[in-house]
Amino acid sequence: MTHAALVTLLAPLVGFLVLVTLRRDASERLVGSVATGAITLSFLAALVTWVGLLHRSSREVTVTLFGWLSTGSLHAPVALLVDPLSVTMMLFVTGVSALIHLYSTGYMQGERDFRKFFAYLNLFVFSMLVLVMADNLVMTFVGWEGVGVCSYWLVAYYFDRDSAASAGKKAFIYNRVGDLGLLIAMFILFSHHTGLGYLQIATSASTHLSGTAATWVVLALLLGASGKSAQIPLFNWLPDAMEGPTPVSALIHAATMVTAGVYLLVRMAPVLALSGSGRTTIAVVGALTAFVAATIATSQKDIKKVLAFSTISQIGYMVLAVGVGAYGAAIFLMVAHAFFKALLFLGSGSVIHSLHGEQDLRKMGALAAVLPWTYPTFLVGWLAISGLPPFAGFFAKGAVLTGAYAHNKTLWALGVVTAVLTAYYMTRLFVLTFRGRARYRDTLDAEPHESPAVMVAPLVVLAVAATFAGALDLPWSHQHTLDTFITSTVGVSASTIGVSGTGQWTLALIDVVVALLGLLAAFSLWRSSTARPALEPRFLERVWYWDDLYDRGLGRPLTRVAEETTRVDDVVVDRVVEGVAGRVSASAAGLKKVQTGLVRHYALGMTLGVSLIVVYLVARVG
Amino acid sequence: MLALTTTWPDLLVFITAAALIVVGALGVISLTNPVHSALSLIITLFGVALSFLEQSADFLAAVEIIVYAGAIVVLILFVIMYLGVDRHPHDEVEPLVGQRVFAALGALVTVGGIITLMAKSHWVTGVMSASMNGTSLSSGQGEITQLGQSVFTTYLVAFEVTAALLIIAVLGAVQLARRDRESEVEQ
Amino acid sequence: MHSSWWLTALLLLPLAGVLGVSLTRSRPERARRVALVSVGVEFALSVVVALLYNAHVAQASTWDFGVRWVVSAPLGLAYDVALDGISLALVLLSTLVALVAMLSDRAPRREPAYLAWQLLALDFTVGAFVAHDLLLFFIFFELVLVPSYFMVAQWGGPSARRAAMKFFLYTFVGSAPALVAVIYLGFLHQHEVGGNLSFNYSALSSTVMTSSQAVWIFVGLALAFAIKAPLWPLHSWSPSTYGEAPVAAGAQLAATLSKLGTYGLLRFALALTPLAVKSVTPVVLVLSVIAIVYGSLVAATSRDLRRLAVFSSVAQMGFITLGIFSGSQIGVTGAVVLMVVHGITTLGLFVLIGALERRRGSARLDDVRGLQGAVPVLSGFVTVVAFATIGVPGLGGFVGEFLILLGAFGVHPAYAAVATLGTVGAAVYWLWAYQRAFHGPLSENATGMADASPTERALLWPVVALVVALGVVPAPLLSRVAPSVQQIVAHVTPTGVSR
Amino acid sequence: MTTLTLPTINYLALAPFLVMAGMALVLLIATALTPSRISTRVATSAAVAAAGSALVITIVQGWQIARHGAQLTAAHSVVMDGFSALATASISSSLIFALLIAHDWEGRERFVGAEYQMLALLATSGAVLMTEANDLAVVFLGLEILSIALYVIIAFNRRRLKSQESSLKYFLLGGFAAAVFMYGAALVYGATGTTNLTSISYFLGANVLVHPGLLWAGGGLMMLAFAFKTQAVPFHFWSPDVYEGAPTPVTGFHASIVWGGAFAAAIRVMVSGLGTQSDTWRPIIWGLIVLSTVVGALFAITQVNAKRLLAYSSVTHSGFIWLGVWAATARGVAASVFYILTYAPTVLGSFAIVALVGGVGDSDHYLVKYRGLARRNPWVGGSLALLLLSQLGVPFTVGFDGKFAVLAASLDAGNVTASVVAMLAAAVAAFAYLRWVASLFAEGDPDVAPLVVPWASRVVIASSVVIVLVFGIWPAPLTHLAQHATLYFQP
Amino acid sequence: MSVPASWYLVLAAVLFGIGVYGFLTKRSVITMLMCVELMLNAVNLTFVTYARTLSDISGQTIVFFVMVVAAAEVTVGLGITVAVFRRRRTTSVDELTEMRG
Repeated sequence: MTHAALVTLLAPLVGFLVLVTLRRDASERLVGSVATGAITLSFLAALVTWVGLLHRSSREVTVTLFGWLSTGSLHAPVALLVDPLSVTMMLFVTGVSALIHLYSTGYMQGERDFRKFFAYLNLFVFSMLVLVMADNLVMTFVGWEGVGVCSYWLVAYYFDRDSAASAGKKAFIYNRVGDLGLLIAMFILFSHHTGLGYLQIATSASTHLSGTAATWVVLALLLGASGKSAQIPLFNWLPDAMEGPTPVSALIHAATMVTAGVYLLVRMAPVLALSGSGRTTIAVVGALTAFVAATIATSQKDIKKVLAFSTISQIGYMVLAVGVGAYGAAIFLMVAHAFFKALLFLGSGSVIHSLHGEQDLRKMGALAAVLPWTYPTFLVGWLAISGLPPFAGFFAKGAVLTGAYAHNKTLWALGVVTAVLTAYYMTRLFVLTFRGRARYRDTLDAEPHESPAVMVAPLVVLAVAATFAGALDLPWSHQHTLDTFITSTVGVSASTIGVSGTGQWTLALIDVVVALLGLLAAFSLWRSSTARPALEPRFLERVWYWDDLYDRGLGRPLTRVAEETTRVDDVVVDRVVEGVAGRVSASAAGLKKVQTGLVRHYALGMTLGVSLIVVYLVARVG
Repeated sequence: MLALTTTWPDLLVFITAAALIVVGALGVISLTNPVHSALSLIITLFGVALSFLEQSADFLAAVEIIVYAGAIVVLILFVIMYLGVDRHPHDEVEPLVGQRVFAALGALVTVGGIITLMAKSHWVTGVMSASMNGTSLSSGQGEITQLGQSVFTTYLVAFEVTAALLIIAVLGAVQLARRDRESEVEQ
Repeated sequence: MHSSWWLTALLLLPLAGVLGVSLTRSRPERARRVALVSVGVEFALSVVVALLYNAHVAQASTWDFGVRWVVSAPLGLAYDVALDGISLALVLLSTLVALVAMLSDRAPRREPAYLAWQLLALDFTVGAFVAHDLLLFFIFFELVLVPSYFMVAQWGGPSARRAAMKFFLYTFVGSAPALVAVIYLGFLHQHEVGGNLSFNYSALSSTVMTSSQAVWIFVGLALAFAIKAPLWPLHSWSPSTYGEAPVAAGAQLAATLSKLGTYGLLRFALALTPLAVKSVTPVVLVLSVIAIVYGSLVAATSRDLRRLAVFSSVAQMGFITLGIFSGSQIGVTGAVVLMVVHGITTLGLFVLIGALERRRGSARLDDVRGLQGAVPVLSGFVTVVAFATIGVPGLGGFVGEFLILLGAFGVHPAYAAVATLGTVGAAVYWLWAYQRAFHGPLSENATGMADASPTERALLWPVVALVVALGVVPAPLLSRVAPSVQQIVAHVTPTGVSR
Repeated sequence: MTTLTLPTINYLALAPFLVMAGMALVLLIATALTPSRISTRVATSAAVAAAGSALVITIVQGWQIARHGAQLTAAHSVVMDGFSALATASISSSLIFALLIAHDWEGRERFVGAEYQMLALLATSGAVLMTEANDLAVVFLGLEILSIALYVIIAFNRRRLKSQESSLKYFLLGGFAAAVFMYGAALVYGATGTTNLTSISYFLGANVLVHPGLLWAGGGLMMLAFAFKTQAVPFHFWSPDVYEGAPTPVTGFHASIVWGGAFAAAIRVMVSGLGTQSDTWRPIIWGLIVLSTVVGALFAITQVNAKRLLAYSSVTHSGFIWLGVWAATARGVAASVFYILTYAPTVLGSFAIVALVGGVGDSDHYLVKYRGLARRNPWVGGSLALLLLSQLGVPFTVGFDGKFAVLAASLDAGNVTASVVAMLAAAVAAFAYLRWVASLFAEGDPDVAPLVVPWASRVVIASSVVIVLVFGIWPAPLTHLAQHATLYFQP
Repeated sequence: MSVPASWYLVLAAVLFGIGVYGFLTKRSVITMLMCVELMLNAVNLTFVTYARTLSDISGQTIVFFVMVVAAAEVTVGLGITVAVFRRRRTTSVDELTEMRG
């Protein structure tokens, strides 16, 4: 089993190394096979690991590879922690990744730097696996940053487009700000002698951490999570990240990387348990993000932007779940979301592909007819995210909302409103894309066509997954398969949440009703129209002026500060030195006049010198 | 105090010597014609010789007249005449701003300070016995004998090395005053 | 305990190289071969020494290869060399930097002389690092100025002369009080124990002094070291010097010579004046934090890779001094690691600057776009250097920065927290700079530019490999450095912040 | 009838003086007896031989001193101790250098005859006398022999007006200083009853002067003469003008031979004679140190003339040597002696090159002439660079060791402020040297022909470079010697 | 008994002061030379006075040497003056300012 875990981790790395060392003119088929093969292998190994873990009595297996950062009292080895949580993550990360790799071999056909793309992609998967499989925070941080770097490269993949380059940079820097949180959290933990290994923290947190310290750690972690998982206040890099190729959006910016923050929070559940106020903050941030992002998603014109805000909103749900202690629900939604959001992104990729790169919803319409495979699979995704049974989204979202309801009614209400909005904007997207008039004919000369099989196949697989993933964690009779599985890690079970059976049925009904509400509203509003300014206020289109706020409040002032500092450096710091030097030479030049060449002046100088000596002596003698 | 220790003739000699010295010195620095200055210097030298005599340094008094007044000043006078600079009396306006004020200040402070220091020390703090092998200035012996003894014992080396000094003087005078045969080109 | 001849050989070899170069100076190509051979052998030798080095030579000490040989007793001059983990790391760095720098740079004229100066700079740097004697260290520390001056002044850019002069005078002024402090400390020791004047490191470190004496000695020494590092706000010589220096000289200056400053701060200024630590630490920490923020801010506006290197270094030096004065073993260890990593990345950066300048005549970033399209491999190298500076885990920079911040946070949480911001700063200025020149549509003046030549690749791949290796398996470095650091930390804070 | 008992004289003590003065006399007689002028080659050879013999004699002296200890001779007016022997050795070897430089110079200027050599020998004999003088009268005579001979050779080049002008300036100020010195000596005589330094120190050791004013006034006035000869500020004014005006070979005299004598006498008078009063005169020297180092450095950086620059540079260096005198300890004396010992060849080597660059006429010494020298004459340029770097105080040159030694001595005696000031001033002065060094390596005028370096200059330059480097890296022999250069009497 | 030594010492000091002042204010080289002679005479007077006070002949002997030195100095000094005068036709020191700074 440990070997399988190792293979899971290393297969992508080997894939990356092979791709890097491949000849520059290697065929796309070879490159694609290597990359996809590596990830597939990884997925299979993950399966083996999972099975192996199921057959173990101990649900926490540590695999230490070698000592890494060990000095003084710090011991951060390169070690893997295979437990239910990490196995769950491994499985869906490698699974979704494998599908997206396969899809990409079709999508990226003929692109420049094909090999580099897959190398980055493999490296990304490796980093993501490091993140989820690490046995300690420092190593998690390695993966954490690694996915950030890969994200930077992949977002800025079309580097000759300024917008892509800027987006990549923006993504990295926002993440970096979040990373501060993770770093600080590590520092606080370490300075309280909890150690940085997860198992260590789990055992020692309650004794070593005071409530205040725990709150600080939780807040710092939340900052880290909000950077990586695009939550308020650091969410606005994710829409820009859509500048990357669509498979990248699907993999990194929907399914895997952006959920790392949620994973981290769940991972740190033992610390979260120590801080009630910290968890409340998390819940509020999650609920707010879910709501805000959903409102924005209702007014976006770019198909990928809608999906991006949808992702933010869905992750908001996950964070909300973490905040209310429904860790199982969070992971459940994460997995389910990975399926249907990847499906939606890949579907949108297929749409964009068919329209030769067109992403504007207003220039689509009536694609249902020309995309026989994409259309039904997308339909599944749409229904899943809208929260209609029996699709996965219904169960997952239901679990989250149930948790929220038990914890805080206000947050639950916000979640329900968000659910309406979700159904609304997704339906709008769906309608504008596949229904109505074929508006693409106005701008596009060529005829749209369905994508090749390599792209379609993953869509089908994901559609199936999105349909049946709900079975992972069915609430009835308190089955909660997934939740039970990871309870050993998080220490909190869904069965302890305390909503009665009737209550759960009622809540589920409400979910269905609100989803239908949003769905029908969108249908009626958008079936015949492409522009409804009243429903797309500038305020929402401009993302609540969030970017402008940062730009005015932070970006520009900082730029000015930097420029001023530069000026200070040129003018003051250097001038001080030059000034001293100048003063020295000026005084030297002034002194030069003393040397008049007149011997009588010289003699006078000497005489005055003697006078001084004599005066000193007189003074001394008293 | 003064009346008790000093006889009138001595006082008279001192006053005369002091007058000669100061007047002569003031003449040197105030007269514009170098020739006059040189002559004034001779007055000072006579005053100094007189005070030497008064302080029982008879031989030195003689040397002072013969060597200083007789040789050195004559040499100076000779050069003044030779160069003819007496015909170009210097302008009495001091061209250097503040030179005189500061010169006076420097001289006054220095001399005043030295006098203060001397006075604080009761004018003399040494004792004769300090000299390891100095010859005492006893009244019975001739001063010249003692001087001779001192020169050839305590100051034997000093005396001998004056020879080097004199060689330099000769050599220097010859070297400096010699005219170059080749044309003098300023480089 | 190993024979001291290893170190003596390390010191003599470059000198032999200088001799060889001067004998063959009429045939520049041959002179170059001689120089390369000697610096190559020097590097190999330093690797051998590193392998031989035994971190626990005796129970009491981590010093190895030691010998003391008094040159002039009245002056207290002695040939006193020894290695511990910290100096070992820096000696290795110096020889590596010298080798790569020399390979990467060709002088357009009078190359033999240039090579000879490089060898001398290497020799003096190594001398300073192996000196186990305050005075000997100071001598080498000062001596390094001479080759640096000549390299910059004679082979540098258009206003190199002025820059070199400024550099020389700035550092020279700084070391004037340092010499006084050195001697003063020597006498404190002599008056205490009697015997001859001695500046032996071990002897001096047990000198008894009052805390005000300690502070004065510290200030005297630290000024010189801070200028060399350069620590904010004493960095103002570096923009012009790094801006004008030829590539090899710039690499040596920025990568290794600057480490003389931080090394001196750690080894001498800090370790010899434990009583001063309490009162000077806040000052140094404030300066370090300012340096980090300030360096990042100015670097963010730089339109030139050289200037970026300068202010990036200012910020990195801030991290290093933060680590040194963190009072924590982890922090100090991190500082030493970062010294090494900064040396390597700076070396890579200067090689890249050289590569760009060979192609474009300048390392400016604002008059060219989309270089990544034209020179993808070079761009890749730039990215690696950038990420190492940013502190991306898996690369060496992270190890250093992380240890520094981790160590410092335990003792001085506020300073460490602000310093952590610097890790964002590095991302900001590097990515900005990268985007400016390497992203975007390919500009006309960059089309047709040749990508990395085989030589350049051969020079840069080892740099990348080292940066990665230090990030992934830092243990060989840590295990050698940590015992030595522990000794210093234990000496400076006897009550022991052993974290 | 009184009998005259001549004092016993240890001729070994006086031998260096006698050899030099004697050779001067021989040359004088030879000049008088031979019909044609003596050739420069003969004159130089003879003078170098004399200087060389003096050097050898000092070795014998040192050997004697090591075996029998230091001794007084000639009625205690002359002392032979390690200090005098080493100082004399320094002066004698400096003379050899100076004579060799002058040899080439005389060739260029087409001077014939032995006048220069005679005067140089005589001047040097005065300096030698100062090193071993144990009586204020002998100090004074040594000083005057040195000075008066110098006046003449500074004015030696009759074709250069500057030469004579500077001689006249030096003469006037020198006469003034000599008079002040002698007045000081008179006051000391009145204060102690003797002019013999040993007697003075015995007297002061045996008697506590309740009213030391007279003694102090005497000491203070005498200090002027020492400060004057050693170019300490504010008594340095003559030096740049004289350095610029004097024939270049003579310029080299100042910071080597003159300093040898003047510092030796200063140390002997201040430490040996008036050592008990060190608390009083230390502040004066402190002032000299601070002023000399700072003012010298400030003036040096604005100079455009190589010789003037070196003049101000030596003003700064003088301040450093005074640091050792300030300490007034055995360490201080040794440090100052070491400094003089090493600075002399440095400065002589520099002037050898300056003389060469000055060329025929010896008049154009502007720094612009040095542009590209290291390119045209790599060895000469490199040597000059090294000598300048040594003066700057770069390690592994004697300049660093010297600075280090005096700083150590001064700090050992507790003089922190002046030490720091001096070091900072040295850093300022570094600019002057560095600018010069930079121009050496700059792109020069391609039309300028490389220098032709005659053998004598070659010897001087090579030896000075060797000394600077070898003793820079390995100062032990010299520090050892300096350590043994103890004064006969030191309180 | 003679007048107190202090009188002569003050007299000598005054003479010395006059010499100094003259040296600083006269422009003719020859007059300056004479001022130096005044100073030296003050020195001599002091020596002789102390010789009498201390009853020690040394003071007088030294005067002897001072005179020799004075003679040599004057000889050489006048030699230089003559040499300069030949070229510059002046004995004013104020005109000797070719070197400065």
